[in-house]
Amino acid sequence: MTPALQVNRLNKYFGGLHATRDVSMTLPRGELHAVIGPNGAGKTTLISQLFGELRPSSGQVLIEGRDVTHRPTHERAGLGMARSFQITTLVRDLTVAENVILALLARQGHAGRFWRRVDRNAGLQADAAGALARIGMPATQLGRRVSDLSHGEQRMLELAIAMVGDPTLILLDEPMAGLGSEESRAMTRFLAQLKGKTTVLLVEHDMEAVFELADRLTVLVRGEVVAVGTPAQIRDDERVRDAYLGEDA
Amino acid sequence: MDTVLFVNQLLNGIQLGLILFLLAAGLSLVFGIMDFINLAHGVFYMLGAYICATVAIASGSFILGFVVALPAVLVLGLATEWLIVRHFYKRDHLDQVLVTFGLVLCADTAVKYLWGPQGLSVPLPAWLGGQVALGGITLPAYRLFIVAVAAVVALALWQVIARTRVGMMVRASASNEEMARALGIETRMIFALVFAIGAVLAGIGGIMVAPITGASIGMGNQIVILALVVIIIGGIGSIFGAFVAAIGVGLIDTLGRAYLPSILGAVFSPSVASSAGPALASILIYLTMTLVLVFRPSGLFPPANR
Amino acid sequence: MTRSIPAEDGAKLTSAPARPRPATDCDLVAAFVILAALAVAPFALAAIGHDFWTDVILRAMILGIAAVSLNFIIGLGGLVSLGHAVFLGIGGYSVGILADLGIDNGPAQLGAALLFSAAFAWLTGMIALRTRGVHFIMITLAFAQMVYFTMMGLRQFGGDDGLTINYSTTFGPLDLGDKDVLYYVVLAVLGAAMLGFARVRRSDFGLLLKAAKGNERRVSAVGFNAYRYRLAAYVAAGTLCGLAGFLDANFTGFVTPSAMSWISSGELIFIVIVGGIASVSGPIAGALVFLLIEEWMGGLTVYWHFWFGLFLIAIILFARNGLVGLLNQRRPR
Amino acid sequence: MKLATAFLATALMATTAHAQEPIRIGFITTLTTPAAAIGNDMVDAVNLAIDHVGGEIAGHPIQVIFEDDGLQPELGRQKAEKLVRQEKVDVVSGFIWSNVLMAARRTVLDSDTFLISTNAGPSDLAGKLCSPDFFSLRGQNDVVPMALGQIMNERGVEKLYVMTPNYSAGTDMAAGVENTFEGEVVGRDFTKWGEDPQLDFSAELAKVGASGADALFAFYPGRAAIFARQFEQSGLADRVKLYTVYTFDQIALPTLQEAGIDVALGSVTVDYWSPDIDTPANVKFVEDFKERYGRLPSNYAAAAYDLIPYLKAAVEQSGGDIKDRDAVREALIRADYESVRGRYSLARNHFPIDNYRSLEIAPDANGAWSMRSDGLELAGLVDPYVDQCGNDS
Repeated sequence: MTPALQVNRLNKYFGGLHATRDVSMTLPRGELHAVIGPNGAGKTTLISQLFGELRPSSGQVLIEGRDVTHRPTHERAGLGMARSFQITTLVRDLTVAENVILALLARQGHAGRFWRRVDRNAGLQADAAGALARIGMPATQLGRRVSDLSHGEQRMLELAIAMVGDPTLILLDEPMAGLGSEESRAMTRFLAQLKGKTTVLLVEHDMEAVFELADRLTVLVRGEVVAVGTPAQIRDDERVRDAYLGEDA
Repeated sequence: MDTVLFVNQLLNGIQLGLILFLLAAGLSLVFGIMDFINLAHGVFYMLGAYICATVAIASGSFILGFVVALPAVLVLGLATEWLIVRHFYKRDHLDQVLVTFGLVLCADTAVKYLWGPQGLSVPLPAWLGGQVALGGITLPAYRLFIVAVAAVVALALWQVIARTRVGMMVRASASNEEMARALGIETRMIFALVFAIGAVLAGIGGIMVAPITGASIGMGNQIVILALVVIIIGGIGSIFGAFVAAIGVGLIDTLGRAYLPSILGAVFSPSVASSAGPALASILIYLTMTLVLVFRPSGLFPPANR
Repeated sequence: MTRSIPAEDGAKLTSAPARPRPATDCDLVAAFVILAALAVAPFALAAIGHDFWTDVILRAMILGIAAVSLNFIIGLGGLVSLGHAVFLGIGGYSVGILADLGIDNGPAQLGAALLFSAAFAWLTGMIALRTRGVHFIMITLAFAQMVYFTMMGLRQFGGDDGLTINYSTTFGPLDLGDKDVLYYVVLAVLGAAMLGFARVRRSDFGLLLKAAKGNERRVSAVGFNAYRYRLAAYVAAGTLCGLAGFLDANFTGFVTPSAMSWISSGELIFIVIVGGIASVSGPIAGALVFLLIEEWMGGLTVYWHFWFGLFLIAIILFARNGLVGLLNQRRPR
Repeated sequence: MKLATAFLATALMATTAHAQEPIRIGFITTLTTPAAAIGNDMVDAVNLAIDHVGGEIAGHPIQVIFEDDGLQPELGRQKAEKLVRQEKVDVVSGFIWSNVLMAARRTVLDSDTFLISTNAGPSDLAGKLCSPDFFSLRGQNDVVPMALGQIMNERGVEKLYVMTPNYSAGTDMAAGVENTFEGEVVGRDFTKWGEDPQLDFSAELAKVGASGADALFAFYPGRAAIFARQFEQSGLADRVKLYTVYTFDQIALPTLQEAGIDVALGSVTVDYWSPDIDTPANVKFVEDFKERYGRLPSNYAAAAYDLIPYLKAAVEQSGGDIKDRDAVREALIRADYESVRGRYSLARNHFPIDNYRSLEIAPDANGAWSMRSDGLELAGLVDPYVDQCGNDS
């Protein structure tokens, strides 16, 4: 069976800085794969290359066996890939509903109807409510402006949007950053129920959550993969402990 | 090709380029450091010309006009920054474009009220009015004077920015405002200073051209657009880029005007060629900018820190 | 690391502290009131013997159509074009050049105006829309300047002096040279443009444009290619502005390159902002205020531009949502 | 824009003319921008003329509404619209610029109002677009450079360089000179004009120097000082004789004199009128103008001055009612009045058939720079467009 995501010897240079060094990884379908590493290890840079927002200097990215290395972001999204951002990337001066509907329209394939009123479209509004319900947000939130939401609510909304249309591969960049403990637990529960259904690549600093959720982990240090394995293997890996976990302990 | 003519055209092109540089340098610094689009930059060009002209006509001395106009423009620049411009550093470009558009309207009308609609003609001292023979080629002395003054100003600006403490602070503010503040640099003062220096540079440009083209209302409004083109081509925030692009644009404009009609004349009738030539020279400048924007969006010489 | 991701360039233009959106209700009410007032204005003005003002209002309506078209890209799309007036010129020269060649056939002139505007918008939009922020401002300016200088250099079509149109456009029995006919044709086009704007603003397409203005990364992350939609909006806006140019040429009876100068484009931006960006009634309100102030202040003092400039600065400083914004602020939402 | 209404109901006629409808004249000229000096000269001349005729025409008080065109055709058209629709004037006059006149033309003529240009004379209005209701107070624009070309032949110019701005009047001027000039045209430059005019002519002047020309023809209206200053700086004055039209006029000369740009002296121009013409009407006009305004009038002022006696003669000769348009038109065509230039008649296109005199820039008796006739005169010149005009008379 072709893996959901395969990365072959990816490299990225920013001038003299070698931000991604020969990274290769393979995610079988349904795996929840975590990428961990100290600050500045190049985790976000890696995700941005996987999603097509940054162009790699060399290497290959394959989704379901298709080479998408040179495809733009919106085409990758069309292939069933979704992403949440480390820094919340919602349209702040639109409402919650409008943000969700944008993703719904994308799953329909186009937004070319210039005469149909979005705000009077019962079907779209209902679908938007459904998308919120999946992550446990009440439909009463639909009319609120995104800029009026709390940070935690924005993170949940970001996730709700990423889940619209049931992506086959989802890249989550620190979904728990800045969440309170209650919110973090809700997020963990939500991710846990995705396991086996959706392929997830999770970048996260919350080690408790990572080791609880991940099927396998990749450890990235200074742009380089230093270890890959199950949570148990990683916990016992000398190099990882030296390079990374040791610092935190 | 006539060498005398060509050398003269070259000199004219370089002179236009240097005047453009004087405007573009300030525009580029203000844009690069404060992220502020200043359509009113040409106002200081005009004010420099008018103040110098007024003093020169009253006293009979162009040099005195020059010396008086510089501090006057500096003060006006500081006042503008303090009263209006500083409230717009954090606003979006659209607001900046509009507010400086409003400033241009106010300034042009104020000049009309103060000096009348006619414009002023600036007398030159005799020693600048003549011709200079250089190796068998006669060149207008005043053009050479402009080139010399502008080159000195350009060199001084470069030295100040590259070598002095003030220049270091300016560069620091440009690359990272918060960092600069953390280092104890008073960015508000630096901003005001940069804006005022930009105004003075534009003022020098206006003073230098006044004896050639006279001082007239709105004289800065078109050249400021050309200066914007220059900083886009050169790379926003880059003094060196502005210099190279300004000279390039000056040469394209002057040489294009001089030689395009005869080149076109090979294909078209003389009257079509001579009327289309100058238009084509202007189009070439905008075409250059478009090509730069398409192929090198951050300009030919983008500053390292952006 | 995120800092180095592209597309931050335009961030300042678009994601700066959000301008609060005008409340729809007030905006739409204002739009209907203005259109109704415009419909009866010629009779009312004739009754009190001030028919000259009909001329001013007709001019404002044509500018209003151009401003509505600019509002599609500036208000919905967040793309500040400093070259939009070029389409006024393209529409106008389509009439002028055809009339000069002896073709006063309405459909032919209108077709040429729309076709050339659309084609120019499409060709230049393909290039310009790859840039953002100030680069977009400058590249639209550059394209407009190129056309401006081309028309300046074309002697056979009047060059700098412009082209006088000696014969008005006719559609069968409908003669646009008749000021009364032209008035209601322009009013109809303006009403249609405003209605269109009101619908598009609330549509799928409008949502996408607004989202791309607010956060382009988000739009591509969900799987949209914002470029395609922006290009569509840009072509639509250019074509509508070309139509305004077509009407303007019939109104004034001549076209000059100066209609395409960056000052004209700046005035269009000014009209949109003063009226209220992204609003339905803003462009026509702005155009009316612009011309009425010009007429009124111009009658008081030759130095009226000074006060006009101050007015502009005050609007930008204190009334960021324009006149329509003021209307809404009066009632708490 | 400007509502500077000049009410000139004098006490003298208060008894007779009080009940009379005023004769309303709309006068469009340039009152802002650097060209305002020309417009003001014209306004002053019109006001002087109204005083000279006693403020009335056939017992009707004269009312003039001055409007500013701001140098923009669009504004000129708006002002014409306002004058005919709001002010309901009987005559629209003025017009310095051809493009403004062309823009206002349809508005005025469509509303059955007389259109009398005091300066602008575009070729279309002399030819295919001529109208029975349009009149001009001076010859068509192109006649002036054509006359200058002949003057240059008479003066023995062999190699000529031509420099004009790149707009229709500019290229028309160049074409006019080259049409009649019989020597060799060794070079030609059309410089950028309009909103962003090219004001630095060094490149072109360098070409003039290299071309070996013995004369330079220049047409830089409103830019005389800038052009002359650069001509001086180029050092060409010793080798190249300067010929101009519409450039070194009475508007520009005081400025040139003040700035001490001596190259203007001795340069040659040509016109149908100059302050030194010896008709009684002209002597009165020039003397009174000088006394009231402290300067010499320009040719723009002379034509604007003529408007009032011209109109007065036409209305009074046709029965005293300006609303009787056919009769007034007949009288206007006869042009039976004392113009400052002397008597003249109209061609079929209603442009005057004038004599053109070669004029040298020189100080007058009081030392003020002015124009002095040097004796050369070309009589009865008609423009080449009249054949295309469909007017009956």
